[in-house]
Amino acid sequence: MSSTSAHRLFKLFAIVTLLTLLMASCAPAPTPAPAAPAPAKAAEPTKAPEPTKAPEPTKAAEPTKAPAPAAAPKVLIVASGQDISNLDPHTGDGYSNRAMQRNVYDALVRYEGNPPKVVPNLAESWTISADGLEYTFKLVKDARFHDGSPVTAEAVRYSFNRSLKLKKGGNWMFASAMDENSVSVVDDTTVKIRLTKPFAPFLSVLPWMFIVNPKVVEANKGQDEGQTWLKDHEAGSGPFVIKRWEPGNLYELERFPGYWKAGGGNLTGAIWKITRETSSQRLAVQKGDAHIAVDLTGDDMDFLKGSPGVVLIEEPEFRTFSIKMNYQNGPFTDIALRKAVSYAFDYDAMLAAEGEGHAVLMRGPLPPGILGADPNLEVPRMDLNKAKEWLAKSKYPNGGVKLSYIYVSGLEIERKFGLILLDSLKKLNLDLDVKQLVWTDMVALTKDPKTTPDFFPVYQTANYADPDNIAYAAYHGSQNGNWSNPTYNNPKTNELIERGRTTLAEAERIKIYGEFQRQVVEDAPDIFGVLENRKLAMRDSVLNWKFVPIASNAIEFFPLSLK
Amino acid sequence: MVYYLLRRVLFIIPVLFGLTLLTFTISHLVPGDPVMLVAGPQATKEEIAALAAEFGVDQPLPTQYVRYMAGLLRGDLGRSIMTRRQVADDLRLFFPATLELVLAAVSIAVLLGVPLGIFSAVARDRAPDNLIRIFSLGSISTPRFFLALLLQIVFGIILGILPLGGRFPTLQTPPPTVTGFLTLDAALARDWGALVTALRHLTLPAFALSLSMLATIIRMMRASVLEVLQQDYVLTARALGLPQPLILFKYVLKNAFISTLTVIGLYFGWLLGGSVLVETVFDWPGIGLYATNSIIALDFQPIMGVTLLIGIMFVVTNLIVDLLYGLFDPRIRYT
Amino acid sequence: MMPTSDHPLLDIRDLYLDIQVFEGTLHVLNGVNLRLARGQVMGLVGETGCGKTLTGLSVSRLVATPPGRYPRGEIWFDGRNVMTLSEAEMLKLRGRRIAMIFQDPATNLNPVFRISEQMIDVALHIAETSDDGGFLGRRLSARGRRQAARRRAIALLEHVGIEDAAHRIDGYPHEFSGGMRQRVLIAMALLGQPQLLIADEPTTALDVSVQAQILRLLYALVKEYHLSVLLITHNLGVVAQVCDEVAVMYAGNVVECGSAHRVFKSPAHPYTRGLLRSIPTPQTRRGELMGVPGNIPNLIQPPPGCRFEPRCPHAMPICRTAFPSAVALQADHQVACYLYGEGRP
Amino acid sequence: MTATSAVTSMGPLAHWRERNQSRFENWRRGFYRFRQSTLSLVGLGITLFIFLVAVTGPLWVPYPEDAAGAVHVKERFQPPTLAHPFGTDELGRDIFTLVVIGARVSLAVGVIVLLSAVTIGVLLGAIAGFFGGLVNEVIMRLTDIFLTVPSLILAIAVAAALGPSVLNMMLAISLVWWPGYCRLVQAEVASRKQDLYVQAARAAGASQRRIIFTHILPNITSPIIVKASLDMGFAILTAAALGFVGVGARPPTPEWGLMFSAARSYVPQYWWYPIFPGLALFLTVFGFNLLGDGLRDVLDPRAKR
Amino acid sequence: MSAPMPFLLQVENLGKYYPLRGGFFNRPIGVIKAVDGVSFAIREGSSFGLVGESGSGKSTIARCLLRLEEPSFGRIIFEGADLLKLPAEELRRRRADMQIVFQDPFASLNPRLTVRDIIGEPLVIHTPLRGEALSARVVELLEMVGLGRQYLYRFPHEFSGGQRQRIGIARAIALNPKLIILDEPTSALDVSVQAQILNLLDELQRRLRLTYLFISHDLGVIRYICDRVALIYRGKIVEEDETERIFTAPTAEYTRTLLAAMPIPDPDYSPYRS
Repeated sequence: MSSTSAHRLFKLFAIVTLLTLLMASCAPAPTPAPAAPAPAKAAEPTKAPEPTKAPEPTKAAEPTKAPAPAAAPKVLIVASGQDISNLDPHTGDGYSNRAMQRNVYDALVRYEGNPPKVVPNLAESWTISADGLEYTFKLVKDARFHDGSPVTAEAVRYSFNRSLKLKKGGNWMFASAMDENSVSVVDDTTVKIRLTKPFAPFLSVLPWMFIVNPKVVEANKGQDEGQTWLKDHEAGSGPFVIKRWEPGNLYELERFPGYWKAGGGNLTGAIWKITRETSSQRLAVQKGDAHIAVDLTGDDMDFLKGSPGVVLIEEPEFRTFSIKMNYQNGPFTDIALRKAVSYAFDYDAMLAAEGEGHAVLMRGPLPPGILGADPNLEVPRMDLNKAKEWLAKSKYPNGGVKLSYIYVSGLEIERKFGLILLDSLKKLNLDLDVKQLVWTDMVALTKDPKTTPDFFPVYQTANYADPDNIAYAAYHGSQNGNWSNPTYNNPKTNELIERGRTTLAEAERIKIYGEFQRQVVEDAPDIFGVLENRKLAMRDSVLNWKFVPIASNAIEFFPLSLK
Repeated sequence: MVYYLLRRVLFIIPVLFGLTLLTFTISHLVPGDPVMLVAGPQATKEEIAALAAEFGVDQPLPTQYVRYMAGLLRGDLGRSIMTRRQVADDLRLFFPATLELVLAAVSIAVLLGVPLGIFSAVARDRAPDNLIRIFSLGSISTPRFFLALLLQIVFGIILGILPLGGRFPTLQTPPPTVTGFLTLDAALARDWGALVTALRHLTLPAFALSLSMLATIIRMMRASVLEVLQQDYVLTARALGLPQPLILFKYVLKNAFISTLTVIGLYFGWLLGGSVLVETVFDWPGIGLYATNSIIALDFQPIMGVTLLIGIMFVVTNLIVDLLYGLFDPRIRYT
Repeated sequence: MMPTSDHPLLDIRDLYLDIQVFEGTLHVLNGVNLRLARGQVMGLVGETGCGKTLTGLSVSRLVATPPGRYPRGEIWFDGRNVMTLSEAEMLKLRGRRIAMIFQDPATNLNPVFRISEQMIDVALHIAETSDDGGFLGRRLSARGRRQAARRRAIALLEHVGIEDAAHRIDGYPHEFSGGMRQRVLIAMALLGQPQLLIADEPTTALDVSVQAQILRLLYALVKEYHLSVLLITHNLGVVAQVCDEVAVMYAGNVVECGSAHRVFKSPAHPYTRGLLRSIPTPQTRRGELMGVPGNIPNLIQPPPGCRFEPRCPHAMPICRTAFPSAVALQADHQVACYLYGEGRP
Repeated sequence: MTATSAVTSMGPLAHWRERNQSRFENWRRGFYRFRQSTLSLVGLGITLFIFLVAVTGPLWVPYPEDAAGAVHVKERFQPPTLAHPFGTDELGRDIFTLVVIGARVSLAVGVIVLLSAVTIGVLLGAIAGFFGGLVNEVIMRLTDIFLTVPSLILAIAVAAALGPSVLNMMLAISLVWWPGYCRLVQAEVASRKQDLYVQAARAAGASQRRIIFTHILPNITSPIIVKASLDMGFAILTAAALGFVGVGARPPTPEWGLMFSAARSYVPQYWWYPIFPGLALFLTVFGFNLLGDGLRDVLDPRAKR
Repeated sequence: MSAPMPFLLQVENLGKYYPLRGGFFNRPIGVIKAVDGVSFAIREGSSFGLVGESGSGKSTIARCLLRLEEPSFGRIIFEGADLLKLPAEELRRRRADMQIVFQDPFASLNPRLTVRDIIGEPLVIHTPLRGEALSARVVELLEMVGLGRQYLYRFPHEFSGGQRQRIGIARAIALNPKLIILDEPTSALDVSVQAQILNLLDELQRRLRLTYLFISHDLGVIRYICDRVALIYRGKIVEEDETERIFTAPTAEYTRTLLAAMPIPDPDYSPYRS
């Protein structure tokens, strides 16, 4: 070697380069290398015999053995694309928030079964007065909040009044039938609710009314009734408490050891893992990185078919999709044009776009299977002759109009429907401007019929298993200016809806809703779309899971077990 | 030197001020109304008004800006309308992830790019040089999201040797947070298993992010080495009998690296902003993902926060690069 | 040190060099012949592009090949043909036996390293490639070797006239003036106690007053160390003042060489004469300056025969046939021109 | 005057040829140098090919209606066959058709973004560099601010704010693209201003206009052309990134980034869906980069290989 | 000897100071006196030499004369008018009478312009000549500097250094100026070419009755071409006199040093060989 310093420099360079290459090509190589016990599965905890590591369940013994020992904690991972923005049960909405709320809080009653039934929870029993206005709930005696204080009638009253005061979240479901005096404490374990007017589906909305611990809320009340604090803290009595809270990434719950209710599964905790792409969720379940994926598309389900260790759950659920037409402004004030479009739309393509067997076509405004839904309703199906007939009767017999369709940014399926609509309208010589917009902006547009687009695609989820949910939100004129029903307003329909929600007798209601459906189809305010199945994929290690067709992606962890 | 530093810092202020003005203007060009999102579908007019007041968006724009700047001086970046959290808190939470990713990418690019660039220059116009040229031009031409997806498919799905995304396995408890860098934290905690795990998660995203920078550094380094090799002092060194390796790896390297330093500084800033696509594909919980989500929701406080943060990082990095010049190049005097 | 001293130290024989450029092949050296005796200072003069620098670089084998190519020629240095030596063997010659300094002292020192660093590296390398360890002797520790090298560098700097060298050696090149930098470069070149110093336009970038100082220093060192020097320059005045011998190059050929006195007093080649008459001297009156008409030839397609022929006032038909071989006018004066010797018509 | 008669006695064509002979010679040499590099020629080939495809595509694509938004849901996700060389997408559209027509969008975005960025950048940069002083300070600080902002995020934000559409996307990208040119031109103009031939023109009494347009700008076109040809690829990539994030082109515009973003959900099963738009994007950008790299070798003497 | 010619150019107490900036606010903390109160005068038809080493301020004087730099103080009287007080339009007109040839023939010609455009530029600016007439005048100028019409449409890079300097000279004489400032016009050239250029300058001076301000560091060249010489050192003139007087009987120490350092191509005059 000519020069030692040059040589040294060269060597240093060689080493650095090599190291980099190693790092880049990475440390993985889970394959042999018996000396280095690289983790074979991502979900497997690290080893290394470190006595200090407390939460580490695996015990080092033989580092070569991969799978977790029997005593391992049972933590369920749910992959979801929707972040958890608000844990406050009285303001936080949306399925992801609800999922967390459901597991750290309890409500008076729960949903169970398919079709869903309201069953006791904090309330062990209840009575309803004959006029349907007064509900008396008997609470379980030993229910305790996480700080050990009992769940009392006062806590129930406090919770209802907090919700009524804040007027946020799920409050709209019962607010029209209650005021601040509605709830009264009879004794520690008895609470009475007196409605201001009859409200048939009252019991069905109660599973979403969670009871908070007044002591804790008062202690953290701040300036805003504790809204800020409760956003990422809890004051519940539910089976789980918060362990990790990493916004945008993951939310971990762990089992509350002193839960008042006996039984349940063997879960020691659960993680709500934000996985934005549905394809990533699919892969996570496939690879075992997650136990349950909740936002899958029909294609994802098809891809997963036959994957070892994966169980696919696909069930119809009360979630309608329809494309609303602007009833009050623009070309669609013309019923003939609405009809023409209804007949021109390629329903089969829409169904096909969902993938084979992942959805059914809607028959009118109500989801099939819900109380009063008429399976024999005559609804438009693609029929170009009829479409052209209607078009000829309209103000635009030769088409030539440019219509607008606005869908939610990033919502793939709505984009597809838009493109199908565009293709269908071409046959009537109608043009379509397909535009995506953030949901916020879409909502803003619906405030005024003048800004509401000609076509407005909307999903309507049933929060409670009652036709009133859909009918009132989506077709009652009072909702005009809201995204759920921006423009449709027919006094006759309104009257039917109001009658439906205040009538208590079931048979009578079925009749009312039958008439309601016929009226809506007659008015043709929507292209009635599809009822998508709920699509969940699950590892076969998840046990005791039962499908309930209400918010089935907001999973209750308590009954579940992991193999 | 101190004067220089102080003056440079003073010069930064108008730039940052302009930056806030720019981002503020653009975020308020947004036609939509973010308050609607928070208020929820069933909100009444009064509720919306109350919320608007809460966030201050009912004020005229100049007032909003003054308020924002006043908050900024107190370290208050405002609140995200969507998550209702303090933007500063969010940034604290997400920024380390991005910084770790970017630093890893920059390290890969520098540690691989510098030797490859030298090699390319030495092998000028011969087969290895042409191969490296094709590689680097190809790398610059590959869309990041395409590359990220390819890497995911090959290493994550087909070979299955690297994780598909995320920073750390969901089930495992990450090492205690000290620096916010999982790799460093793991090393500090002497949790070698966690370190390996964190590195495994870091590999694909960092590589996907680094490739275009790697390519640029190779090209820069090649050009500078070729240029330096033309310099008289290299001829003198050779004429006085110094061997080629010593000349190349000591004398030429330092000179050539100085011109590459600018690129490293610039890229550092660009990668912070450019991590958006990689973070999206790899579900990397950093500010890029945070920014995209905020932009999609037209939630402007976080957008401003992220932009400002990256802007500051960019300015600071370039300041550091300038100072590093002084370290490498004694001709530069800071007065 | 084997060969007898009656061999010239440097003997360039019929050296040809082609350089491939974008436009074609430049025939830059066209059979250069040059002999430099021990202890002599030879001035290699010529104008831009005549190949004098490339001749100097060729001696140290510093012309990159490619794009360069030596179709023919030998360069004998101290009894060995350097054209046949390997790069490893050349490394032992460069710096130690043949040292070079170049034109612009501002660009010939690496601006980002301390003078000490650059000098110590050269010194260490030279010593390490010596069979006996050079001035380092058998010193083993790296630290000790560096310190010895440093001491040597400081001593040389002082010798070339840099005051306070022990401190200034840790300065950077930009902290030195042009003349001082050239002194540093000279000190660096002397680190290996070379036999041959090739100085390529060492004073061209300097002001005349500084040039005089550097020339004085060079001259003193040459005599002190008994160096042979090949001084490459375009400045005939410099050559006249410091050189024992002179070789005049034109377009890749040495057209005239000999003792400085003879060449300046009785230039034989038309080009040399033209050159000397181009320089205004105190005796030159307005309008008497002659110059050499025309331009230097295109080296891709050089004139056949004598390359000066197109500009030559005495051009003859024979000049277009082949390059004339050198004719000795005196023992110490040769010229390559058809006006002299047997080729004379 | 012999010279005058020589000039006037020449025919106009010969005169024109004489005047431009040296210019042609320069071009010929430039092209010769360019031709020396195989990679540059490949780049030119790819670029010409993409332009050709973009221009003629509508004439020969097998399913032109698909690019306009026709759907054939029953034929969704057909793997590549003769009928559908690149397969079909989630709505049964022919991916080959969409990719071919997509070239038009990408090229249009690239060209228009560069044109506007170069126009703004050269204008501001020349003003700043030439006049110096306060004007320079104001313009360059503004440029600094724009350079400080993370360009991709800014482009995404602007595009999101304006609402997705190809036009808005171009606007958004142009807005973040000009500062690079402004800085380049400013530096070049400021240094050209010191050049001796500009001094000579000043000494001759040339007006500022004349100095800028005759002496400075023609001498900085090379770096601008080089930067523009290298930037073309990046502008296309940025447009695709915007499409990918969902703030760029809007359906049914067949834009590659948008297609890729939709396709991402269907890997690895329907691999052909993302691969072809991705490859098209890569090929186009690669072509421009090879071309730009070759042009730099020819036009930028400092980067001589 | 006829009666002395009148002064064409008088420079009186010319100074150019550059601020030296420093400190926190980069405020001027001193001045660099590049030119510090220089006075000299040039007679019509004569050659005046300005000699100095690098950094002595000689080029700054040239730039000040042409108003490429604003002098800090002093008067420049050209044909009786103080250039520093002239209105812009008048100055522009006067410029036609005062031209410059730069040192570096490679940088002083716009590489994008043809010879016709380069030499024709002063004509376009100051005269109504256009088209064929312009070409004819340019050809005429080319021939005056020893080039031919075949070069009319060539670009600078196609020429050798000497040829480029000829083009530069052609540009300078295009407007028939009275004064030409020659800023080291030959120092970038080889001696054989330098001689050609010096001869050309000599010839043009006689033919066009030009006045030269010849700036150089080369004493030999100055001695050859100049009638009067001023030596400038650190912004100040240290000695000024008839050329022969300076070279034969220098008074200033600096002049003597400079003369002693001047290498003469004669082996008999070596200061080094003992």
